[in-house]
Amino acid sequence: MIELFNVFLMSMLIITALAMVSSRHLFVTVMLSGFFSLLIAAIFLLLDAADVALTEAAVGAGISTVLFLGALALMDVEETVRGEKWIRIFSLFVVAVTTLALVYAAFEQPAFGDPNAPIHQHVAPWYIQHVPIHMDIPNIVTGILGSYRGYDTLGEVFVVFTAGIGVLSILGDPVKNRRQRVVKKAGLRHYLIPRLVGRTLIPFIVLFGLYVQFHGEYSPGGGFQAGAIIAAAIILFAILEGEDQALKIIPMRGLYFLMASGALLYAGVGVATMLMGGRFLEYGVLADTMVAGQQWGILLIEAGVGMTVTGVLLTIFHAFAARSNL
Amino acid sequence: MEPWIPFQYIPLIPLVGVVAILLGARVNDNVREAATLITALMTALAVWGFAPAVMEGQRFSVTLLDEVLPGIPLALQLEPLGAMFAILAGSLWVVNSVYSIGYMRGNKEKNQTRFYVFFAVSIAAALGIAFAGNAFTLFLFYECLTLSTYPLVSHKGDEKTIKSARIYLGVLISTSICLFLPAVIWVHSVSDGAFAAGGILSGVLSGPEVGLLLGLFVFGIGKAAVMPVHRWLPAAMVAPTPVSALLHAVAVVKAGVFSITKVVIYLFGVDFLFAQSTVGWMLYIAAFTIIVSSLVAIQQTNLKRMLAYSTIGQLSYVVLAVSVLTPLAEVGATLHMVAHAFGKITLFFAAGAIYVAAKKTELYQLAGIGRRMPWTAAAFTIGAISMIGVPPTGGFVSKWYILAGAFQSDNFVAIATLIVSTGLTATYFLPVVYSMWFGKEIEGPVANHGEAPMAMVIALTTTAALTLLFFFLHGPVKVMEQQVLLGAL
Amino acid sequence: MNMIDHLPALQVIVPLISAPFCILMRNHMLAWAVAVVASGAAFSLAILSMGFVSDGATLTYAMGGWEAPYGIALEIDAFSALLTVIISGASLLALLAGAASARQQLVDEKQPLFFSAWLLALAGLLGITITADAFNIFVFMEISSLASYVIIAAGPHRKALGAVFKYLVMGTIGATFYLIGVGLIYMMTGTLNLEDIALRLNDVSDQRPIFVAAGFITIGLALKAAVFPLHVWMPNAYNYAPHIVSAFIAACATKVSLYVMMRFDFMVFQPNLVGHEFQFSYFFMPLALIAILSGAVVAALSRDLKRLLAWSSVSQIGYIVLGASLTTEAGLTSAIAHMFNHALAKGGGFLIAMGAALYYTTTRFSNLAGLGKEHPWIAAAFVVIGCSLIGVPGTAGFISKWLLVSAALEQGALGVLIISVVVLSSLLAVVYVWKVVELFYFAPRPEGGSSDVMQVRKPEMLLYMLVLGLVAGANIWFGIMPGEPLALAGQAAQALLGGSL
Amino acid sequence: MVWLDLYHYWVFAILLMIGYFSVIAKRNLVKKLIGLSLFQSAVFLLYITMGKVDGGTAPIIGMTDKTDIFSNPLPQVLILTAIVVGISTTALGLSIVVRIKEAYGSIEEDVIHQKDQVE
Repeated sequence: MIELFNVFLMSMLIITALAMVSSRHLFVTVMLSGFFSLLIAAIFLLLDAADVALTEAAVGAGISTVLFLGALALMDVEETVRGEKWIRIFSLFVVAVTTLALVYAAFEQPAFGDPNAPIHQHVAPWYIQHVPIHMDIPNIVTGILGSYRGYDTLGEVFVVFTAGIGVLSILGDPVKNRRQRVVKKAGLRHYLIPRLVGRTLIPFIVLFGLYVQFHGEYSPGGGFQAGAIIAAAIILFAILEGEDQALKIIPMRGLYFLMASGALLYAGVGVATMLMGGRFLEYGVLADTMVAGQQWGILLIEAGVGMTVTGVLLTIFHAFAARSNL
Repeated sequence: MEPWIPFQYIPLIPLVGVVAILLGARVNDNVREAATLITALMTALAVWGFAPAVMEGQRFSVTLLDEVLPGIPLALQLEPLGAMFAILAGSLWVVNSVYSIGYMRGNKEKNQTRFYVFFAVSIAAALGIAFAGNAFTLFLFYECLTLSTYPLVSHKGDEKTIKSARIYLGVLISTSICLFLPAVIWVHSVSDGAFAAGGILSGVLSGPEVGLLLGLFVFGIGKAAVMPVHRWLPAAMVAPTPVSALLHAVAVVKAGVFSITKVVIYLFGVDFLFAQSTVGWMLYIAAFTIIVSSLVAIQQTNLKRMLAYSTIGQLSYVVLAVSVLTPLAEVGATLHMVAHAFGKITLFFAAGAIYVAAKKTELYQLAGIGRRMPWTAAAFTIGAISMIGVPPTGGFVSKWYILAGAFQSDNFVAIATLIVSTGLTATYFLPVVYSMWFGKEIEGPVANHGEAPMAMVIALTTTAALTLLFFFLHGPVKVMEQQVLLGAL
Repeated sequence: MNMIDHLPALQVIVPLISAPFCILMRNHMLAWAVAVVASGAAFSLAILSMGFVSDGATLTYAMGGWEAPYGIALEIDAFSALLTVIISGASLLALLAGAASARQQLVDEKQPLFFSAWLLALAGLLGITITADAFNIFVFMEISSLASYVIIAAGPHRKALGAVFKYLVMGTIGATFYLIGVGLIYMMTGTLNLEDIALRLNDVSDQRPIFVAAGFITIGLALKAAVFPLHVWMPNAYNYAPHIVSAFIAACATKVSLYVMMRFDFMVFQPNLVGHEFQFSYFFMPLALIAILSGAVVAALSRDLKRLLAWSSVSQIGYIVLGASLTTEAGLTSAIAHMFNHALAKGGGFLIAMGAALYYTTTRFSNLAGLGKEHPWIAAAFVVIGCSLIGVPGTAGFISKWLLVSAALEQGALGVLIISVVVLSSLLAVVYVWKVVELFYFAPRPEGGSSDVMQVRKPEMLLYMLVLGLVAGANIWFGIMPGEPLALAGQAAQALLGGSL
Repeated sequence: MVWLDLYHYWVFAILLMIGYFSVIAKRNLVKKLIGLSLFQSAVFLLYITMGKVDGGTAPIIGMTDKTDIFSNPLPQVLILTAIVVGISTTALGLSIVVRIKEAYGSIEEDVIHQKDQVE
C-alpha cells in the first residue's frame, strides 16, 4: 500500500516538474515549485528521512517560494523569449549524454532498500551503535550532524552566512534602499481578517520554532529548521504589519549581529574545546563526562545555527523587500 | 696581469656599473659617462687578468646554484674559448663606450641613461654566455641578451623603429624557443649537458639524431644569422650606430657564433661530428649564406644595410670554418671571430662618425668624403680590406687559417666559397673606398663639416689600429684556441 | 594538545572566524585591516606547515576528535601545503596591494561585507585544500564559490552581473555533478573519507557506477577549473570582477579545483579502475592542447589588459591539465609546479591591471597607451611578469615550461606534437605580451587622457609598489631558485602516483 | 526485476534531466534558477533513496518499538547540508537577477546579450 502511495507521489513529482519547466508564466512556475517541494518532502518522509522532510518543507515550500515571489514582484512574470533552436538541440544532446551515463551506472547498483548494500555495512552502523554511547541522544541524525560531522555543519552555517552577506552586498542595505524609494504599502494592515488570523498565529509559530530548536536532539528538527520557522514568523509579521514595523523589532544592525554571532558561537565552541585541550569541536572536553560534554556542545552549536539562519533569512527577506515593494 | 676578482663575479661588474650609471645620471651627464667608462675599464681589466692563467692551461669552474631544475645546476666555467670571447667583449666595450659618448652627444639622442644602462646589462649577459658552463646556463644568458638588447634596438621609439625591433625580437625569440630550447632540453635529458673538452654526446646520440640536434642548434641560435634566420640583422639597423657596432662586432652576433662554436666543440666534439654523415649540410648552409649575403650586399645603397649583409656573410665564415671540422679551421674560426670584430666595429664606427658629422647614410653620398674626414675614411679603408682579407690586416690571418684547415681535409666546397666570396666582398667594398677618396663630393645635408667629435675619432682609430695589429699579434688567440683543441683531440 | 598539532584546523578556522568580525566593523579601513591580518595569519600558518611537510611527512587532524572514516579528517601533505601557500599568499598580497583599488571601485560602506566575503572565499579555498573528506570538499567548495560570486559581483560594471550569473549557474552545475559522483561512490563503498574510499574501492567488483562517478566528478571539477571547453564562464568573470578580486581569484581559484580533480583521479580512481589512466589521458590531452592554443590566440587579439590576462589563463590552465594528462611523474611535477608559477605570473599580471586602472580608470588598451613614461616601475614589472608568462629563462614560467617539455620528451612521437603546441603557444604569448610592452613604452599618451582620476594616497601607493616589486621579484627568484616549490611538486607527484593519500 | 527495483533511481534521473535541460536551454534567468534548484532536488532524492532500508524506520531511537532496524542516517545528514547550500545559492542567484533586471530592464538572456553588444 505504501509502495503504491510512493509511486503515486513520484509520478506527481515528475508531472509537477514538467509543468514547472514548461509553464511560460513565472508566477505559476514558482507556485508549482513550492508544491514540488511539499511533494518531495512527503517522499523523504516515506523514506524515513524526517529531518530532511521538515527542512525541505520549510525551505523549499516556504523560504524559497517567498524569495522567488519577492523577486518576481520586480519583473515581468511572462517568459517571452524561447531559446534558439540550436541551443535546444545542444541542450538535448548534453542532457542525453548525461542520461546515458546514469543509465549505464544503474545496473550494477544495489537494489533499493537492500539492507546488504555497502552503505549499510560501513560507517553508518557505527554511528547507530555509538550515538547512544557517546552522546546519549535519540536522534542519530542530530548526533552525526552536530558532532561526528560537526565540521560540515560549521561549513553549512558559513554557507548560509555567505549567502546573507552576499545578498546584502549585491542588493544593498535595505534600510537605505527603502529610504531612497518611495515605499507606500504598509503591509496588510487594512485587511482585518488576515491581520487577526496572522497575529494570533505568529506566537504559536515562534513557539513551535523554539520547540524545534531545543528538541532537535529528541525528534526531527534542529537549529536550521527552527531558524527557518522563526524567520518565517517574523516575515509573516512583516507582511501583515509592514516592513518598518518588523525592522523596528529587529533592526538591521541587530540582524548583522545575529548573523555574525551565530556563526561565531558555533566556531567559538570549537575554539573553546581547543583551548580546553581537545581538538576543534571535540565537545567531550566541555564537561566532566563525555556524554554531558557532547550534549552541551550540540545544544550550543544548534543555537548558533538557529541564530545565523534566522538572521540571514530575515536579512535576505528585507533586502529583497526593500527593492520590490512587497 | 693577475686575476684580481674571482671570474664568476665578472658579469656582476657591469651590473654594479648599472647602479653607478643610474646614480651618476642623477648628478650629471659627465659623471654618468665616467661611470660607464670606469665600469668598462674594470670589466676589461678583470677579464684580461685571467688571460695568462688560461693560456698556461688553467681552468676555472664554479657552480652558482646546485639545482635550478632537477639535476641541472647554474654553472659557470672559464675556458680558453670563453675567455677569448669575454676579453673581446670587455675590451671592445671600452672603445665602444668612448665612441658612444661622442655619438650620443654629437647626435643629441634622448634617453641616454637608458641607453647606457641596457648597454651594460647586455655586456653582463654576453659575459654570462662566455662563461656558461652548461647548455642550460648558455640558454639562460642567451635569452637575457636578447631581451636586454631590445631596448637598445628600439631606442628611437618611432613607428619604423618599433616595427624593426619587433622583427628583431620576434626572430630571435621564436628561433630560440622553437629550436634552441628543445635542443637544450634534449641535451639535458640525455646527458648532464655540461660543456666538456671533447664533447659529451659521443655515444649518446647516433645517426640522424645528431644531424637533427645540430640543426636545432644552428638555426635555434638565431644570433648567428645563418640564412634563413638572418632577417633580424638588417632589421636591427634602425638602432643607433654604437648599438649596431655592439650588435655586430661585440656582443650579439658574436655570441651567436660563439655559442655555435662552443656547442660544436664542447657538446658534440669535433671528432664525433666529423665521423657523422648527417651533419654535412651545415657546411653547405654556411657556404650558401656567405655567397647569397654577399650578393645581396652588392645591391645595397645604404651604408649600414650593406654592412649588415656583410656581417651575415662574415658570420657564416665562422660557421663554415667550424663545420670544416679540422683543427686548423677551428683555429681559423676563433681568429675570424676576433678579426671580424675589430674590422666590423671599425666600419660601423666610421659609418656612425659620417652620420654624426655629415648626416650622410647612403653610399652615393660618400663620394669625396675622405678629404673632409681623413681619419674616418682611413679607418674605414682598413676595416674594408680586413673584410676582404688582404694583408696586413686581421682578416687575412683568419682566412688563411680557415683555408689551411679546408685544405687539410680537401674540403673544396669551403675553398671555393672562400675564393668566390673574397671576390664578392671586394666587389662591394672597393668601389665605396675608391669613391670616398677619389670621388667628387656631393652636397649632403650638412654642407661644411669636418671630422666627427673627438671621442669618436679616437675610438675608430683605435679599432683600426687593432685591426692592423691583429695581423702581427694574433699569437695569443692562436695559443688559446690550440689549448681548446688540445683538450678536444 | 600542542598548538602546533592544531595547525591544519587553524589554517581554515582563522580566516573563517575572522569573516563575521569583518561585517561588524563599521569602518572600511578596519574591515580591510581584519582581512589583511587574517590572510597574514593564514599565510604564516601555511609557511609553517610547509616546513613540516617538506620532508615528506603529512599532518593529519581528526576534527571533533573523531577518527576517520567516522569523523572528518584534515590532512596536509606536500601538494596541499603548496596550494595553501599559493592561496593565502595570493590573498595577502592582493589585499595589501589593493587597498587603493578597493577604495576606487567599491563604496566604502559595502567594504566590510566585501572583505568578509573575501575571507570566506579564502577560508573556503583553504578548506577544500586541506580536507580529506569527499563531502566536506563539497561544503567548502560552496563556501568559496558563493563568496567568489559575491566579490566578483561587486565589480562596478553591469556586465559583472551577467558574468557572475553565468559563473553561478555553471559553478552550481559543476558542484552538483561532483555531488552526484560522490553519491555514487558513497553508494558503492559506504564511506566518504578519501583514503577509505580508495581502500574500499579495491573490493568493489561492480565498476560501472564507479566509472560513471569518476566521469561526473572529473567533469564537475573541470567545470569549476575552467578546463576547455568548460571555460566559458571564466574570462568575463575575471575581466569584470573588481581588480583586487581578479588578482586573488585568478591566482588560485581554478587551481584548487584542479587539485581536487588530480587527487580524485590519481589517488582514488587510478588504482581501482581498469584503464582509467588512458581515459584520463585521452580525454584531457586534446582538450588541453586546444585550450593552450585557442586561449593564446584570443588573448593575442584582445584590446583590454584584463581580458588578455583572463584568456591567457585559459591557455595556462591548459598547460597544467596537459602536464597532468601525461600521467607520468615528470608530467605531474610540471603541472603542479606550473600551478605555483602561474599563480605568481597571473596574480602579478592582474596586479599590473589594478595599478594601471588606478591611474587610467579602465584597462582598455586605448587608455593604457604610454603608461611606461608616466609609471615606469609598473611597466617594468609588467615586462618581468610578461616574460614569466612567456617562459623566458630566468623567470618562474620558464621552469614549468622546461619541466613540461622534458616530460613530453619521454612520450616519444606524441611528445613532438606536444612540444610543437607548447612552442607555438609560447610564440603567441610573446605576441600578446609584447603587444602590451610596446603599448606601454612606445605608444603616445592619448590626448587629454583621463589621468589621475582618483586621489591616490601615498601609503597605499607605496604598499602597492612594494607588493608589485615583491611579486615581480618572486617571478625572477623562483626562476633561478625554484628549489622549494619544485621539491614540493616532485613529492606531490610521487604521492599522487604512489596511490596513497 | 532490476528495472523496478531501481524506480527511485529512475525518478532521480528523470528529474535531473528536466532540471538540467531547463538550466541549459531556458533563456529566462529565473527559469534557469528554478531549473537549477530542480536539478539539485533530484540529487537530494538520490541520496535519500540510497539510505532507505527495507523495514527500517527513521533513525531516531525510541520513536517506535522496532529499535533494531534504522534507515541510514548519514545520507540524511549530507542532504540536510546540501539543502541549505541549495537555498543559499538560489538566494544569491535571485539577488543577482534582481540587479540584472534593474541594470538591463530584462531578465531574458538574449535581450541582455543584445544590450551588451550595442555598448
